[in-house]
Amino acid sequence: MKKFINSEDTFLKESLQGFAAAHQDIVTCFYDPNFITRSKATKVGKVAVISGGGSGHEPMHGGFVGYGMLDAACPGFVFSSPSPDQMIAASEKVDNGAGVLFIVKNYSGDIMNFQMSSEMMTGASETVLTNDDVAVEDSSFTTGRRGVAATVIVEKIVGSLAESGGSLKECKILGDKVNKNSGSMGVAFSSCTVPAARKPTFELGADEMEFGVGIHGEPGRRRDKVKSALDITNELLEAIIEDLKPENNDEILLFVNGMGGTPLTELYIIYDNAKKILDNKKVKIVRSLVGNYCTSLEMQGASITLTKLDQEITNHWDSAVHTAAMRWGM
Amino acid sequence: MKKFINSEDTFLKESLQGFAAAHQDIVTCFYDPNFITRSKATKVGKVAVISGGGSGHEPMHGGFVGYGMLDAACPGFVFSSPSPDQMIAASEKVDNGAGVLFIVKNYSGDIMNFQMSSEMMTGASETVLTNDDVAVEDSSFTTGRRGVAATVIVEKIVGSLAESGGSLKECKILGDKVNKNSGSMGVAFSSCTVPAARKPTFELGADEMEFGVGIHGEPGRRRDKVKSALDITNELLEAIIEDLKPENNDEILLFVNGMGGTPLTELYIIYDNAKKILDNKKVKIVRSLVGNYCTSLEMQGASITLTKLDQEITNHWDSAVHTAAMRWGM
Amino acid sequence: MGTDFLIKNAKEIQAVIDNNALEIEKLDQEIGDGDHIFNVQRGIKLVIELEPIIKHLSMSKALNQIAMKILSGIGGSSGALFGTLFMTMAKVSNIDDGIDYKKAINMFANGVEAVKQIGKADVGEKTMMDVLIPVANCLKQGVEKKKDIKGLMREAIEEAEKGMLSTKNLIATKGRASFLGERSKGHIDPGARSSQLMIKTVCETILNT
Amino acid sequence: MGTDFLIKNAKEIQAVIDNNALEIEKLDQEIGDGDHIFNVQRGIKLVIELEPIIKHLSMSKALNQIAMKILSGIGGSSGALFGTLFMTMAKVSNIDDGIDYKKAINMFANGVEAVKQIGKADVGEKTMMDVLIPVANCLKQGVEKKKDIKGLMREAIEEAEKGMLSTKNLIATKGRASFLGERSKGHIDPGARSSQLMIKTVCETILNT
Ligand SMILES: Nc1ncnc2c1ncn2[C@@H]1O[C@H](COP(=O)(O)OP(=O)(O)O)[C@@H](O)[C@H]1O
Ligand SMILES: Nc1ncnc2c1ncn2[C@@H]1O[C@H](COP(=O)(O)OP(=O)(O)O)[C@@H](O)[C@H]1O
Ligand SMILES: [Mg+2]
Ligand SMILES: [Mg+2]
Ligand SMILES: [Mg+2]
Ligand SMILES: [Mg+2]
Repeated sequence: MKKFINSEDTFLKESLQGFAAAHQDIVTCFYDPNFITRSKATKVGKVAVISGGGSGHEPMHGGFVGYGMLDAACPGFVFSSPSPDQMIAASEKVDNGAGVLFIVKNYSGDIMNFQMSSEMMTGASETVLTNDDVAVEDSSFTTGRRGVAATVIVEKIVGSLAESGGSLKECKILGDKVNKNSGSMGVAFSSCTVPAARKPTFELGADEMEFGVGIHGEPGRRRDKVKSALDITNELLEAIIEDLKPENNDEILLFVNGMGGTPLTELYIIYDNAKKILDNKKVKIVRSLVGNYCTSLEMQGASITLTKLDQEITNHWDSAVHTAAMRWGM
Repeated sequence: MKKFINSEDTFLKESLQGFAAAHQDIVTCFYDPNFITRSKATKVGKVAVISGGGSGHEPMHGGFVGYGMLDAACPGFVFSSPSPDQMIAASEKVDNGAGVLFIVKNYSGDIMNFQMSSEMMTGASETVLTNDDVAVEDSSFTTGRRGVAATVIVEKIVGSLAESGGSLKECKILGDKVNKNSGSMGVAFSSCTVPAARKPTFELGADEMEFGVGIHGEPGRRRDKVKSALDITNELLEAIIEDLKPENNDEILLFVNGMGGTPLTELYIIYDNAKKILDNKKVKIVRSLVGNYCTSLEMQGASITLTKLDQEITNHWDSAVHTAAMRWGM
Repeated sequence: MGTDFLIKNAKEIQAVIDNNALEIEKLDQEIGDGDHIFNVQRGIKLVIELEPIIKHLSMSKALNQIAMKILSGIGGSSGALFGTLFMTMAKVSNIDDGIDYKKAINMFANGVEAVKQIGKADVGEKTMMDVLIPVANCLKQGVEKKKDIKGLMREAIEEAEKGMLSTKNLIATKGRASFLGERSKGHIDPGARSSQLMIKTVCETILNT
Repeated sequence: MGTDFLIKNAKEIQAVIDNNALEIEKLDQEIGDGDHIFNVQRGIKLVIELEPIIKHLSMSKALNQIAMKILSGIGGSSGALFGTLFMTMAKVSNIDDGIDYKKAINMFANGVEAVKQIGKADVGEKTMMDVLIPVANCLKQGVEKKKDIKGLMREAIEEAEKGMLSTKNLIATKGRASFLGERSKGHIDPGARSSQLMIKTVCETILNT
C-alpha cells in the first residue's frame, strides 16, 4: 500500500485537520465526535441539512458543506457509517429551530446509525434516503439499491431549497423527488485500498473491469473484459435509461463522476460519448457535471448519473453555492 | 493499459469535445489546429493570456480558460508541446489589440514551438517562462528547471491583472515575479501511462517512490523507499524552502497539488503536515489551494508549491475567476 | 457475574477474533466492503480500554458505557448492531442486584430482539441474525426447560456454528451483501462468523468455570 | 533529385524506424518522457500521406509542405526541430532548378544550422545535434574536397553512428534529459538515435542508386 499517510489511526483526523485549515473561510471541523460545519452561522429558521457516511468518498460529503448546500457533514471511518453521537452533536450545533434534514445513502449501517440518531434527538428531523444505483435490483424485501453519486445532486438541490427558506417537509419531498428522478451506474478498472486493510479490496485481471461496481469496491453486476469507452458508456447508459425511462425531449442533468484515480481527460471522453448517445435518443442534456465528486479512495473508474430535471430542480441547481468542492454564483 | 478510450488517435479530440460540451457556457473548442477559447468575447484592449503545453495535465490548461484567467489554451498531444499553428490560430482569435502574453512551461519543445509562433506572428507578444521545479538544478548553461504546478498560480495572477486592464509589459513583469516567488517539488508513487505507449512510462517497486518526479513521469532526484506523509512533506518542503528562502513572517500561498491518481484525503494530510512544519518555521500560510490542478494522467503522487505573496499578488489571487476548474467570486 | 466477567470475556474474544482475523477480513471483502474485521477489532479494543472505568461501576452502568463506546467507536453496521445489543441488555430490570444465568439469558435475548428491530433482518437473510436469533431461542427454551447450564452452553455453541454455516448458501437480502443478489451465495456472512466466534468464546468461558 | 526522392526516402525511413521502434521508445522512457518514437512515427506517416499532394509540386513547395506538416502534426521538440530542418532546406536558393549532390548537401547543412539556432544546443549536449552537426560538417568538407559521393555517404553513415554512440556517456545539458543531470549518463539520446537511423537510410538509398 502506497499512500500519503502517517498511521491508519491518524489518517482521518489529519485529513480533516488539513481540510479545515485549507478551507477555514468555509468550514470548521470538530473532533471526537467528528463533524464538519459551516464556518459562518446560518439564519434562524433555516432547515439544517446534514449528510454523512463513511470516509473515502471525498469530496463527498465534507466538501459540500457551505452556503447553498450542507450545514454539516459527519464523516465515519473509511467506508464505515458515522455513529449516532456524531449526528447528534452536529444536529445540536446546526439546528436553527426549523429541524434537521438528514441525507443518507441507502446502506444498512448508515440507516441504522442515522435512525438511532433521530430517535435520540429531541428536535424535529426527516431523512432523505438516496438509492440511485441501478446496478442493484430494487426490492422492498431487501436492503434495495445503493446510494451513490446522485447523493451529490440531492445535496445540492435540497441545500438550495433549505437556503431559500423551504420547510423541513418541503425539503424532504424535494429530496425524495430528486432521488427518484436519478439513476447511476459505475465501472471500476482497479480496486481501492482501505488504509486499515493495507491491501486492495479486490483483485482485477489486467484486462478486466468490474461492471456496476459499488462505491466501496463492492462487486457489481459482473466481471467483464475491458471495453472501449463508447461501449462502456453505452452499457452504463442503457441500464440507467431502462430504469429512469426518460421520454423524448426530457431534460436531464448529465453527471460523469470519477472514482478518484481516473484522469479528467477520460471523464470528458465518457461525457462526449454519452452526449452522442443521448442526443441520438433525443434526451436533452441541459445541465452537466464532470469530475471527482463521489469517489472510492484511489479507485480507477467512473460512474454516470442522469437526473431528470424540471423547472424547480433546475432553478435549485443553478442557485449560488459556496463549498470547498462545488462553487458558483458567489 | 486500462483507460476510458476508444482509440489513441481520437483520445484528445473526444476529450476536448466532451470538455467543450460540458462547459459550453465557459469555453469553446476549435479543432485542427486545436485550441480552446472563452465562449464570450473579451473587451477590446485587454491583453490576451494564452497558455498551452502537452495534454495529460488536465485541468491545466484548458480548465483555466475563462474570465479572470486564460483567454486561450493550446493543448498538444499527450506530453508533447503544441505546435506553432495552434498558438498562431489561437492568437488570431483572441488578440484584442493589446498583444498576447504566452505562459510557457520551461521545456525545450515548448520553448521552441512557442518561439516559432512568436516569430511567425504579426502582433505583439511576450512570454513568461515558468520554471518552479526545485528538484532540478538551475543553470544558465542547461535547459534549467522544469515548469510545473506553479504555472497554475502564474496563470491565475497574470489572468487577473490582464482582466483588470494591465498592459502586456505589466503582465509579463508580474508573471515573471510570481514565477520567481514560487518553488515546487513532487513525488510519485506510481507511473502514468501515455495512451500511445499503452504501458507505464516507468516502473516502481511496491515500496518505492520517485522523489522529485517531473509531471511527465521524468525521473526525479532519486528513487527512494516510501516514507510517512510527514517525512515526505518535510523533505519536499525543505527542498523548496532552501530555494525560496522565505523569511520569518513571510506570507505564502500553500498549494498541495495531486498528480491525478491520489485521493483528496491524502492531499489534505499533506496539507495538514505542511502546515505544522511551516507554522514551526514561522512561515505564514495566508492562502491555500488543494486539489488536482497540474496532473500527470493517472499518476499517484503529489507536489507542493509555495508562492511568496505580496499585496499585489494576493489581490490578484482573490479576484473573481470563472473557469471550468477554478471558480470563485462569480 | 460482575463487570470483571465482561472484561475477562472481552479479552478472550479479542484473542479469538485476532486469531481468525484474516478469515473474517476475507469474508467481508468477498461480499461486503472489507472493514468488518477492523470494526470488530476496534470495538473490542475500545471495550477493553474501558476496564479502569467500568471496573467500579454497576452492571447496568458498565453495559451502558460499553454500548456507547461501541456505538460511537465502531460506526458502520456493526457499531449500530452490537451497540444496540449492549444498550438493550442494560435495560433489563434489576440487573444491578446480581445476575444469574437466567437473567443473563434474558438480557441477551432482549438485546437480540432489539438488534432484530433496528436491523429489520430475520433468520434466513444472511446476516449475524442467523446466529443471534437461533442462539437466543435455544437459550430461552433451555431456561424454560430448566436445562443444565453447561449442557445449554454446549447447545448454544452448536446452534451458533450451525447458524453461521447456514449463511453460506443463503442469498443475502439484508446488509451490504444483499447488493450482490445471487452472487452472495457461497460465502459465509462475516458478521455471522464474528458473532459465532464471540458466542462460542463466552460459552466456553462459562463452561470452564 | 525530385519529390519522388523525398517520398521514397520517407517510406524507407518508415520501415527502418518501425524496425527500431521499441529501442527508441525505451531510450526516451529512460531519459525523457517516452513519446519520441510516437512523434517520429506520426511525422513520417503524415509526410508519406502527403504523397498525392506534393508529387506534382516544385521541390521548394514540397519541402515547405513537409515542414508545415511536421511542425503542426508532431508537436514536441521533434516537431520544432525537424520542422525547422525542412523549412530551412526549402529556403536555399534555386532549388527548383534542379538539385545536385552539392546543392543537396548545402541544403542539409543550412537546415542543421537553423536547428542549432532554434534549439540552442551544440555538440556535446546529448541531443540530436551530436549527430546532425558532425554529419553536416563531414558532408560540407567532403563537397569542398570534391570527394566521391559514394565514399562520402559511407563517411556520413560512420559520422552519424559515432555521434549517436557518443551521446551515451554525455551528461545532457539541453532537452528533457538535462533535468536528470548526472543520471542522464549511460543512455543514448533518443533523438540522436532516430536522426542517425534516418541519415543512414538516406545515405544508403544514395549508395544503392
Ligand atoms: N440489517 C442488518 N441486520 C442485521 N445484521 C446486519 C444487517 N446489515 C448488516 N448486518 C451484519 O453486519 C455485517 C457487516 O458489518 P460491517 O462490515 O462492520 O458493516 P458495514 O456493512 O457497514 O461495512 C454483516 O456481515 C451482517 O452480519
Ligand atoms: N534544445 C534542443 N536542441 C536539439 N535537440 C533537442 C533539444 N531538445 C531536445 N532535443 C532532441 O529532441 C529529442 C526528444 O524529442 P521528443 O521526445 O520528440 O520531444 P520532447 O522532449 O518534447 O518529448 C531529444 O532526444 C533530443 O535529441
Ligand atoms: Mg463498512
Ligand atoms: Mg514530449
Ligand atoms: Mg463491512
Ligand atoms: Mg519525448
